[in-house]
Amino acid sequence: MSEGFQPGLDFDAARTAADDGEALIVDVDGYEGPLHVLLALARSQKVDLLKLSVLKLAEQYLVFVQEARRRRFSLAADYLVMAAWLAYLKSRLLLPKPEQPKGEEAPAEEIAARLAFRLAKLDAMRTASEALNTRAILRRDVFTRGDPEAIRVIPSGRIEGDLYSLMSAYIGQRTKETSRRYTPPVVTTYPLEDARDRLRRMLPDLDRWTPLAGVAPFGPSDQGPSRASFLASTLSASLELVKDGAMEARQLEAFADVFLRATAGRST
Amino acid sequence: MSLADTEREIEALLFAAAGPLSEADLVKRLPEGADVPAALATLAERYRGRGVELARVAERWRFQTAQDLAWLMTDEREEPRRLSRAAQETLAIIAYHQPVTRAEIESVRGVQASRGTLDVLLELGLVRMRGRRRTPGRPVTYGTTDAFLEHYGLASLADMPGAAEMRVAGLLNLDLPADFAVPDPNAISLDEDPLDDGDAPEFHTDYLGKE
Amino acid sequence: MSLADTEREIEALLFAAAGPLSEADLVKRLPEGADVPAALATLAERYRGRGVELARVAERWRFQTAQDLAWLMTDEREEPRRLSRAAQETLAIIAYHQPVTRAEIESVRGVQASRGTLDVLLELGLVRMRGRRRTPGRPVTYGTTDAFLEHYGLASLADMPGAAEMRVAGLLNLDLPADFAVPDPNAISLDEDPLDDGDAPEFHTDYLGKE
Repeated sequence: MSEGFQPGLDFDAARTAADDGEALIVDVDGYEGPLHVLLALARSQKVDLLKLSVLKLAEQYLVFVQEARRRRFSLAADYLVMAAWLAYLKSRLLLPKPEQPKGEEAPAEEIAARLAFRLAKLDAMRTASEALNTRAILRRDVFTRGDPEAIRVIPSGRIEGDLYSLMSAYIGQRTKETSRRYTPPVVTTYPLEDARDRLRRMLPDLDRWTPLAGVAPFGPSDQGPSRASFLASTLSASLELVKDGAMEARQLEAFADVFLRATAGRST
Repeated sequence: MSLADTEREIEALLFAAAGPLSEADLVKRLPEGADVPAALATLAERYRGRGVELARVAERWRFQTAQDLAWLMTDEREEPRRLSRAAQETLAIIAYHQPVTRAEIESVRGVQASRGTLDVLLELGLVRMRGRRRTPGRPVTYGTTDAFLEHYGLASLADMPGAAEMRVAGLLNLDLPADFAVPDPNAISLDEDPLDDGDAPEFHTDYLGKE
Repeated sequence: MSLADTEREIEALLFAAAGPLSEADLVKRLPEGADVPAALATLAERYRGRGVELARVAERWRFQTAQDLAWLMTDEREEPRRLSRAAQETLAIIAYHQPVTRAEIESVRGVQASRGTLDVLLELGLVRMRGRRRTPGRPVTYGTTDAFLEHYGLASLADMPGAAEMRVAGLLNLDLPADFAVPDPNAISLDEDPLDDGDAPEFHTDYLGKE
């Protein structure tokens, strides 16, 4: 994924850094990458881009990169790749033509012509972009009717909501879904220690069989441990006391009530 | 400055203003020395009897459509089909997850899909009942229609933008889990029965819900 | 019905409209038999040189203030959201080459489309996804919207400035530099258009090179 890597190559970032005074300032004048630099160099030759001397251009570009590196300008990889590529093209252009063209390799002149074509195209797009901006732009140069209250005719057939808004709607929800958290309410329970202490205090009064439900405490119904928790903790605590011999428990049949009483003759 | 210039300027100002303007408002915004009352008078004369007229209301000036053309405005007013946010979101889920049941829509949205939202989409013809899921209860599955494709300018469901395009469009953040995937709406669903002809939704299971 | 009536009616309708109206919109609202094109022509003539003019944008009609009076409109002017240079260039490439894929945009600009160019244009509604290129990988293609035409006051895409000259010069052709590629440090991009003529690249010759 190039996402994490690409921003480092971004010249906007470099410019921001320059604005902050953090980086060496090299006037790149909005150049965004190798083609733009080439284009700027080509323009300075004041020639028809399609009849450009790519050789001359390559030399200038290599000088530009050299110079920029000398000033410790942290060059983006893009620039170096293009520099290497141009150096290769330059060498091909300078070398005498081999008698037989090697393999599928296109002639250097043709590659140079294509590069010139791309520059011409990029140049055309920049000019076009400027031409668009000199047009009568809505709400900058021309204005439509201003009174929203008085609008009474609404054009039909206009699509409300395009694909982009559909995608945004979808992603908005999926993102929500992945960040959704389930936080169950914390259940408060009746601590076993409390049940044990309470039972010990009650032992002197438990001289006859008492149902568990009568022994377990009642808490406030709207908060704190539930009735079931009181019952369960009290039962557990009582079984511990039975094991210690301080208490007796009995249940006459399955699912019947559990009865508790203090062991006769032992009172603590 | 000529009266004609002032007239043009007032014309533009009144047209683009968010509400009626007083003569003082106009004087303030026009170059010094503009004869506003005279220009307003010739402007009113110029527009007399046109489809749009210059009117003075409560000491302020504005353009308004001619009274006798009111029939044009009122009768044929057309509301655009504006989808509510809920409808837009539901539509998006159906588009990407189809065939999808109502319960599944709700599980993605995290809220109960109100019956009305789906109804609106069905009524607009953007969504249709596709079939029934082969699971207990045989819930109805929903999908999009040809009108949906037309509305969004898609040749087929295969043209729905996927995760890669969402990323380019800046919609996908990097903090999404690694297994995040956007389903392919074009995939064939194996656990779905087609809706038979006359397989009308059953009221108590399909409308009252309670899965 | 007289042409003058139709003219008045169109005048009122366009004035009261929330956005540009097409001729079809007008025909639908007007009584049968109205000669809409002729009335529009005389109406445009009537407003020529006035403070408010009749303009044709995105194949629709709207009234707008005269361009030379922009200086007056200080109160109405919205602080425009300035497009970055990269975004402007990208917009121009899309406008002149549509439908165009992201890889093609990048190939013209010579840099990877960074986040924040295409998505800003999409979000502003100036650019839309149009469909998919019928090539392997089926990359999504981009094009401009009606909002783009309205924003720049273009009657149609045919009115793009300089398009004819560029076409004659072959500059709008996307295939020509197809096999020219600056080596990409981020490896082979999968959504790059393949060579024409079904000429599939052979891995060892085209990617690994031969020496």
